[in-house]
Amino acid sequence: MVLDVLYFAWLRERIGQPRERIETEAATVRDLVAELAAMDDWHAAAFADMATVRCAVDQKLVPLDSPLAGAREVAFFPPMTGG
Amino acid sequence: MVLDVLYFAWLRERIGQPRERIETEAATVRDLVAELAAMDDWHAAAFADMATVRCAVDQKLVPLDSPLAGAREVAFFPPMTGG
Amino acid sequence: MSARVQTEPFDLAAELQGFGAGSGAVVTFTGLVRDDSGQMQGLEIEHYPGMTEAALEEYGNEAARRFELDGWLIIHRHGPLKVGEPIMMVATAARHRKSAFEAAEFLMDWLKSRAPFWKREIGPDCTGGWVAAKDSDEDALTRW
Amino acid sequence: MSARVQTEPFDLAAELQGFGAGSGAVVTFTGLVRDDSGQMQGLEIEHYPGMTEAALEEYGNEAARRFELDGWLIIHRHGPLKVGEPIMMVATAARHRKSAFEAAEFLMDWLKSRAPFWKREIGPDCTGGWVAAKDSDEDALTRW
Repeated sequence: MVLDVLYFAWLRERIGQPRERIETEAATVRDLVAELAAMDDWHAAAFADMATVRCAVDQKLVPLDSPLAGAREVAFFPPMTGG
Repeated sequence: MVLDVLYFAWLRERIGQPRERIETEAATVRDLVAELAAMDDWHAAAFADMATVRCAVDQKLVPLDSPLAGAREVAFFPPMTGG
Repeated sequence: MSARVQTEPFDLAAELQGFGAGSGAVVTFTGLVRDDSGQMQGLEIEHYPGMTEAALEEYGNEAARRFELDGWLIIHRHGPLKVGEPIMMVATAARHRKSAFEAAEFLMDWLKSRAPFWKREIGPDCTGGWVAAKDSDEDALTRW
Repeated sequence: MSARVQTEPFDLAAELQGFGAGSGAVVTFTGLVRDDSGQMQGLEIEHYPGMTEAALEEYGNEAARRFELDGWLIIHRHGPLKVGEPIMMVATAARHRKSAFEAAEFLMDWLKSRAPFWKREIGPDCTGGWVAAKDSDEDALTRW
């Protein structure tokens, strides 16, 4: 499956780009994170502390153990600070 | 002692005037109410149900058993409905 | 940090010019004349001149102290008001949203049953009755 | 009943024109850029285009349903903002004050930790760090 993976705030800064297209067979968000973290030091740094990473699949907030089947867009970002 | 007695809302309407000057030796608000209620039918009607009457002495909300010593202005009115 | 009682309408925007400068959170409440029955022309609001201003000032200062406000404003109208017109407003400014919200609710709860205002409904034939105080408004005070 | 995400400032007064018509109670919250350190130039706010608008719309509709609102409005800015500028606002209109207050607080609690915005502080040398999420903001959600 082909996924658009988006990064925001300091995840974007650590990875050095706001988005990338990934070919993956990851079953869950957590599997995808493992693949991404293994790509290079920048990705590894971004995903080093998963307690501070939040995720949205197709623009809905989801837990890290959520399945990826049918997903087209996955976003990673720190806890939100709106308002 | 001479008191300015003020009436608001339906107490004013029942008594037929917004204020009057009263010569009294009443020791408490409740004593004053007894004197006023005895004056005529209009005053009696205004003070018929004291559960719905509130009082301020010198522009401070007070309970009916408050003393009147030193008071100059006493106001009677229904429960407030501001806001 | 001011309280006003007036017959004229007020302009929320103009009142808020510069209000809350330096603060992080501004909360406003505006009360409007509502016609539930479809039969009401408006309200007539009576108040106790002298006591009203002092009471609003006192509640405003009490809110400022309790909730560490950077600013507060209370405006309450009296006289005849048409359906849809604003009756009153409060505004509170504080560092954080929780204080600003709490202070505005505190002020509203006090105004509802401790500020010397009385509302009379004006019906289609220009008559109408005094609005009765609500037990729920009295109860709301117990939380502060 | 609308949510907007924009870089431009907003005018509270203009936004509230006609808002809450027929309602009895209107509550507004405005969040402003606050400089606690005396060293901050402003904030840079990043968001997630597409998801942001959908999330604000969803929270607004949820608030309308829960609190029986007559109207709601959410405006949130992104991009660079100077100290003292408004960041965002919510407005709620309901028959009674309790619903209007609760709905505004509900929306703020959700916006603070569930809407995809991220704040970065701009310091005197134009550098600065991302604002950390507060546990108290996360905790505030548990009451709803």
